[in-house]
Amino acid sequence: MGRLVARRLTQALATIFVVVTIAFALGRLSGSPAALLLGDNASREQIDALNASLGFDQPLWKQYIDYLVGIVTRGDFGDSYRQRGVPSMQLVLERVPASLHLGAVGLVAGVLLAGVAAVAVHLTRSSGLRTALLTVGSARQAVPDFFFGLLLVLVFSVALGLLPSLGNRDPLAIVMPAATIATAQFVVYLRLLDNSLGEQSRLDYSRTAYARGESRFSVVVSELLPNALLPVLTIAGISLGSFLGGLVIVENVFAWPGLGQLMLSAVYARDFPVVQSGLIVVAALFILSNALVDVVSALVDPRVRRLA
Amino acid sequence: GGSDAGSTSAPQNLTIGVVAEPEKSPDPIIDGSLAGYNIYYNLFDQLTVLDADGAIQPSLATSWTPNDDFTQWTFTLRDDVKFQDGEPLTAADVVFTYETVLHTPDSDNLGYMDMLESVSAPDDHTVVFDLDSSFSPWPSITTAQSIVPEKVYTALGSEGFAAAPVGSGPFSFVSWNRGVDYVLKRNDDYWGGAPKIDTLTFQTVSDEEARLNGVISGSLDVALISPNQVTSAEGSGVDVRSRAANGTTFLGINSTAGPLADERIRQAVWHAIDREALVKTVLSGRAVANDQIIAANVAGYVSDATGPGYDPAAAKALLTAAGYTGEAIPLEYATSGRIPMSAEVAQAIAGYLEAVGITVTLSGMDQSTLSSRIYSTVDMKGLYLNTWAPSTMDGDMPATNLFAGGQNDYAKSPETAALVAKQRTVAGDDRIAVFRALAEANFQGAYIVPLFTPEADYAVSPKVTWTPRVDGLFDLSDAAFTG
Amino acid sequence: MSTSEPVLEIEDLHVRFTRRSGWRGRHVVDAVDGVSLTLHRGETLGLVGESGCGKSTLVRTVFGLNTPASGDIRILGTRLADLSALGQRRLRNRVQLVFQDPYSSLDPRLSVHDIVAEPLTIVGRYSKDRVVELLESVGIGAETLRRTPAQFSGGQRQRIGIARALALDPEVLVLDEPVSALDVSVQAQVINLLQDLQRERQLSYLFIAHDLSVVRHLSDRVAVMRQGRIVEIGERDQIFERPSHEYTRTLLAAIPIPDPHLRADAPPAPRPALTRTNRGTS
Amino acid sequence: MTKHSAPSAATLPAASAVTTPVAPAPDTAARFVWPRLRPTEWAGVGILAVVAAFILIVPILPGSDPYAQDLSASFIRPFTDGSHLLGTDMLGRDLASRLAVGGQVSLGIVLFVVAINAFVGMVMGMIAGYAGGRLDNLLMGWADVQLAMPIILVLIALSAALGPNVWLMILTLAATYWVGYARVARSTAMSLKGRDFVIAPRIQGATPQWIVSTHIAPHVGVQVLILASADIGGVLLLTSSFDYLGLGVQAPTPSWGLLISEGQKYVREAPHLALIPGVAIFLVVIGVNLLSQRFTAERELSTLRRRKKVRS
Amino acid sequence: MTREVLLRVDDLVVGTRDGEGREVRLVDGVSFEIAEGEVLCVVGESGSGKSLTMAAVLGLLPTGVEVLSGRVEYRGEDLLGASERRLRELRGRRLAMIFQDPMTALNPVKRVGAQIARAVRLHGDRMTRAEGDRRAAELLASVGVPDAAARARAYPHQWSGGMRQRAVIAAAIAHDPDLLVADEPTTALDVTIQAQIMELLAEARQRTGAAMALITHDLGLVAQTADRIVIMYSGRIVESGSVWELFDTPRHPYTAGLLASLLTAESASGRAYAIPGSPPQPAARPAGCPFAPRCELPTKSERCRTDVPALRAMAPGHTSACHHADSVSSFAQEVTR
Ligand SMILES: Nc1ncnc2c1ncn2[C@@H]1O[C@H](COP(=O)(O)OP(=O)(O)OP(=O)(O)O)[C@@H](O)[C@H]1O
Ligand SMILES: Nc1ncnc2c1ncn2[C@@H]1O[C@H](COP(=O)(O)OP(=O)(O)OP(=O)(O)O)[C@@H](O)[C@H]1O
Ligand SMILES: [Mg+2]
Ligand SMILES: [Mg+2]
Repeated sequence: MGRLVARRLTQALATIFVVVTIAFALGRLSGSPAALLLGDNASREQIDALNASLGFDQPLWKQYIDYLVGIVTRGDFGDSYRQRGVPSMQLVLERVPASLHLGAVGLVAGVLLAGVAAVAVHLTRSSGLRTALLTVGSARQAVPDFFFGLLLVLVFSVALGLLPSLGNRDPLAIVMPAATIATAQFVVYLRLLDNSLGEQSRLDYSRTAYARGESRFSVVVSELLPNALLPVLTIAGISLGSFLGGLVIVENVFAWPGLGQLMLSAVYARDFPVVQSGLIVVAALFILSNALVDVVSALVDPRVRRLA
Repeated sequence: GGSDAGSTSAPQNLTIGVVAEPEKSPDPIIDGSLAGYNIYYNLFDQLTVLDADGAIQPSLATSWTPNDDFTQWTFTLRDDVKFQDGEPLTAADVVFTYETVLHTPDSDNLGYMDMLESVSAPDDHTVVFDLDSSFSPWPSITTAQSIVPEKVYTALGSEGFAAAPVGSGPFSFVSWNRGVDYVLKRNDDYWGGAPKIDTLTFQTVSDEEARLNGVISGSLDVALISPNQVTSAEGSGVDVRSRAANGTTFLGINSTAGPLADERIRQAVWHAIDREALVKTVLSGRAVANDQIIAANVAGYVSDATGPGYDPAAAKALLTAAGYTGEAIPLEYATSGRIPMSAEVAQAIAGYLEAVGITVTLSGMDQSTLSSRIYSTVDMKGLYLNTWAPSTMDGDMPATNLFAGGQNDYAKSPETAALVAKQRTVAGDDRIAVFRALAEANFQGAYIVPLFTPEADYAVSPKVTWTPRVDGLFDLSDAAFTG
Repeated sequence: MSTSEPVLEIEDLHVRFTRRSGWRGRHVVDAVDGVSLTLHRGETLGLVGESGCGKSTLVRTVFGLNTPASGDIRILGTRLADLSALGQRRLRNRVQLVFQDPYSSLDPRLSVHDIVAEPLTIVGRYSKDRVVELLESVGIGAETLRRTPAQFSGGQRQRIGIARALALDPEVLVLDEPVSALDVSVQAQVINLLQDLQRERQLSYLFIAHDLSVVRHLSDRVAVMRQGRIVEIGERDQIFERPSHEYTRTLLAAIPIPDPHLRADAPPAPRPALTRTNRGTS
Repeated sequence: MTKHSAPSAATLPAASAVTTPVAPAPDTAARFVWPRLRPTEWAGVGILAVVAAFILIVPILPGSDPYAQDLSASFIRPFTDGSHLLGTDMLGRDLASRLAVGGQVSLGIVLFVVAINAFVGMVMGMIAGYAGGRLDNLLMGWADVQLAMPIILVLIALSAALGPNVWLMILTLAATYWVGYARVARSTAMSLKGRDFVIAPRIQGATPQWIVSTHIAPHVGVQVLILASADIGGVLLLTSSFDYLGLGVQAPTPSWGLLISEGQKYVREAPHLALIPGVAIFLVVIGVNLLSQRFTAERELSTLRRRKKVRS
Repeated sequence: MTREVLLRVDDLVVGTRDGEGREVRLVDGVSFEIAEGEVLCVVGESGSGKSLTMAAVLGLLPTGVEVLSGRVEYRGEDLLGASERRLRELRGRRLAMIFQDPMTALNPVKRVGAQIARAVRLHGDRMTRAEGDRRAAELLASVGVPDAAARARAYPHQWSGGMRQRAVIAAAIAHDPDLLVADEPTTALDVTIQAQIMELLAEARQRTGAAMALITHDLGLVAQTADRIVIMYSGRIVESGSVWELFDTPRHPYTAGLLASLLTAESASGRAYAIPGSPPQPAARPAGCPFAPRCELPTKSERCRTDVPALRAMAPGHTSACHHADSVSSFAQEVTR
């Protein structure tokens, strides 16, 4: 156990290290942002002065070392270029709750929906229902999120006036962005769960359960589902990174003040410390949630528990 | 939103959807972004102020006088102004504000004040600016700088002040939720009379569709929209209020390299574009074709100067004369940012240029990338789409930037530089004469091809009384909800 | 009986695996724990033992798929460890393997021809005639050369596997449970084929199984393995009729005898059961 | 699938057993035979065929020019003008031509990206899976990094640094997306590695190159092919979002994502501008989904299982 | 010998559809009876339809496979027409089933004891949780699991294959069923464990008086346990009868071949008989006798290729589906030499 935790930790640190390096490199690719930060009227001297104060006059390797040293010794990920004196990490962390809130609500809703649908398919054993659900789900998935979100707004905010179209101040504001995410994730998890359930139902223990007189409902829900969820959970963990990336678009459509919006504006404003910290946080979230997935798997599956 | 604030007793909460939050932390000493100015105009006062039509009016200063060669300006201050913490605003605060800007290298406002040598306060109500060169439009510069309380600012520092600012303006600070909103409330003690709005919220909504939908669905009360959205906004029962803006959108030209070094080819570009058609279709008529780099409502516009017109035949002739052989000319533009419909405008222009036989390589990029390329002076190889809008409503700044060695000045023509320098030393009709000469120099040299002055369009809840300002800033001291 | 020269000798072979398990640490499995065996030319040595006792591990080690912790393997009298990699490979080719599962031991994407031709191609001795000859020697007709394994039944696949093993003219065949995946009615076909081949080619077999009746049918000598060790080794009849080790006796007692008349509740037989006449004393 | 008629028993030599063709073994890595299509899968084929016909035929029709602008003929509604069947956009360009060329561009990019990634991923994954050890650790480590860094954020940062262009998008995708294929290839290679039919040539002296190319590549290829075909829809959506954000294809070259993002500005007055390319994306994605639905989840699940097994 | 009929299967046809939607009969007209307390062994090659037949009886056919016709009666009650509710009541209480692979027969995420307790409480009218657990431990102890109460708290993966099969049996006999269907219960186990499990089953039957349908390929097991035998080939019953009759005087060449191909020491000198060829796929069943292509009966005739032989009574309780059943004895004698 100790060994495993240590190994996972090293792995996580290595991943973070590479992410930090890539993030740093991405920031330096375009050279100094000083002129941009100062705007249309800046003079050469002003630009040079700013360059010096940002450390851009140092050789690249030194900037990199300083950056790493700052992180390791002081937990200092660099101040924002734009928000004076504000640590970039603070800016990023301020936005994490909003993104997590939206992401979690959307993902959980999508998975729940898929779970109910998959269970329904297996309870009724209806291939017609399966085809119908998969087709509807695929159809939704085939509409790009940015377009689907816009359609939701046009219908529910503009035409019907039922839901707020933007922001996160109104508690109802989460409905549409979360629905955009949930419906997009629905078919992904429906497909997985349906297959996973199908696979489990071919294993002998499900026949054993039927043979002892269990109802179809209790076989599907209490015998097969916990087993079927395990691989789905792991896949959910793996795809979390790209999922977080996809949030950028939804946040943009609904003006949801999350990490994605921040990253987008930070990149456009060349606020590289914020971009770097954002990438690091996303990577950390990814690693963390995968660890969480492992813990949950271990809780559900005694075999994993033993291996872990 | 606050559209529920119909009756007199209900609180009047007004929410404005803004494109972005201040680019830097919202400290008027260092931040000069448009988004920042929107806040500062409501939270602070300036020495002078622009009225809705762009004319300079007294504010903290009741009067001002230059010396003969415009190198020294003396401002007299009101004596009844209090900061929102109850402390009086004195000349010392003004001096402190300007000096702090002068000593803050990353201040955006520093760029406006190149010529400022020193500030002093002979007494509590007088401020004297000493400039290192003649500068006749100085009072326009003072419209841009918000005055901060010396004591508070020194106590808190820039970051602290941005987090809890104290001003003297019609609204006072309530909260700032980074990336989400910036909330102000009415300053009942405002020397100019308390505003009617109780709470004023600037909510950041970067997507223009989302802004319009926000106003339609009632989440927002006021928001900037783009020309293509006007018809649908009008059709959805919200008011559209428009105002010609203070800027000009133009094609910048690197006239030092490639085919564009040839004046005839630059002139051909000018001739090739049908500005009127462009404005009518691509911008849905929500702009005015302009041959000058200065907008009609900005000081320095010459009302009767017109440049070469749309003439594709002439353009082709010029190209033939110049021996243009179809060498590709890049046209760069920002896909999003300062210019509404920039992608469509760029494509339309490319279409016009191709029509007369110029080969164009279009490339879109984000605004920062485009700006960096313009600033660098080496990356920009051909044409680019850009705009210049002086918040001070004076033509000096665009003229300097485009014709006197600024970032957009590739030609570095001594003739234009001399004209720009000259206008600073004169005022009134004399100054307009200099600007006419400058415009004509550009008609001939085609260093910059001006296109049009856009219109700023706002979707506004019909219940809100508010009129847009010519400089695109939100001044809400008079805004109110009506039943 | 086994006085002829040894073709495969295994001496005090140890194979260990470290496995991560439990909450902490790893533990070492002695999968093969000091096994010594000698296989002589022309004989069949049966190797029996319960699942997981290390039979397959032993085989894999002979073929260089596992690295032994200690011990020696000699093929045709030469110690493998004394040879270069190439020499080892050449020598190992004298010993070939037939797998248990006829469904997974043939590449489903290759034709039968390609499967049997592969070892020949590898050593550069390919000829189509040889392929045909090999297949015919196991009873697969030349007209099926282009078919893929999916188009053959289990028994036929096992024959193809045997043809492949014979391609390099080995002296020794190691058969790791070659019939246990086959249906009863087909098992006998393969067993008969193996017997024929042994006779024709003077092959030596190391025959692994847990079906004791097959081992009894085929083997000259039998080794009983348990938990990585050989607990008893001897002539077939001695092992089956006079087992000396307790474990061997347990094994033998567990085999159900296919004769209902040996049951306690058997009625007096009107005539002897077919299977019993065959079985003689039991 | 070719059918083999079973030769009658009489024609066989006595020693040979009766060769009854038996059904393919329940073997996921079995020889790839085109599966019999279900009705939904036929629907997928039909949809894709219609789209393909449209984007291939329209651009070669006389008078079709996706770039010819005519500001006086902007915003023509679909089906109201004989020379602009699908109407025109804000610059008076023919939408049908733009849609078709946009389809060529979008689908071209998608196929290119998928093909490159599938190939690179397959090679890397096979090598890592078969060789194991350090190489494998490196690959899986890189996969973790890539999974932890959303492509879209990387691409945004890259285009900020280098200026957006199609090649940047394609290269970014090419540098990152292959990991998915590598995973599949790796796990397949790993599971094949232990299979008897791979061990057989190994003990007969085959080199690793021989084994990988003869026994592993064909199996992995099939898996990768299935995955790749299922991926087409996803990559199309992804690149469309990139185009939409201005990070991919650049105007005036049309692409479906770009057409939507341009059209979205007029979603109320001229909804067809965004809807029609939206429908095009929709059709392709759903066509591909209908066609590949059967395999995707199965594949994913089984890959995962192998991964777990190997890790434990 | 005149025990009550417990289960009667009459002309059962189980089928599915192939890729082109054609009907494929996987079990083709199977009829047999099981008397109270009797052991019936179902023997046949892989794919001959043994499992599907018994699954159909309990209403546990996999998706896509269905009963096309026929009748199944449990103590005179029609099972095929029974409500799902009634079937659930019978399953586990009156009819119990044990499957081949003990490794997958238990739910991996639930404790072994809990799974048995579940079986107990499912039909144990309002039994409390504690009672269920106690009964589960008793049952485990009764199938020879040492330290049952403690072991019950373990998960299946912590149990060996043989132990798991014991647990499955414990759950199956929880309610003293009338019929135990055991589908190759020992195929996946070592011989030594197999012997223990078979003994355990015998004990359990003795205790509960249950009849058993044992599916197997292993003729050794059959010889030791069966009262009666049903031989299946390609979805049909080719021969059935008492264990003695079938082993002594097989009346079908397939049965004779199976017996002859049993390997013994003595045949090492000579050769074992091998049935040539391999069984047909259900979709490609030959027109006449399904065994005809492999049959080596000297009297084999043209009829074998064209007419499907019906089951005929050869002796009381002994039936065979061979056109030439009479000549099988001599053939049997010959091939076993
Ligand atoms: N690669 C490996 N890593 C760890 N342990 C292994 C490995 N291969 C085999 N073992 C262990 O070594 C022991 C012997 O396994 P082996 O496969 O040789 O048994 P076997 O006698 O062939 O069994 P069976 O009859 O089931 O084939 C087992 O406990 C097995 O779990
Ligand atoms: N779910 C299913 N769908 C379609 N065909 C099936 C299904 N299950 C079994 N079959 C087919 O039905 C036939 C009989 O299968 P069954 O499982 O009853 O055979 P069996 O006699 O039990 O074989 P084994 O000894 O291998 O268990 C086989 O040909 C098999 O391929
Ligand atoms: Mg083995
Ligand atoms: Mg079966």
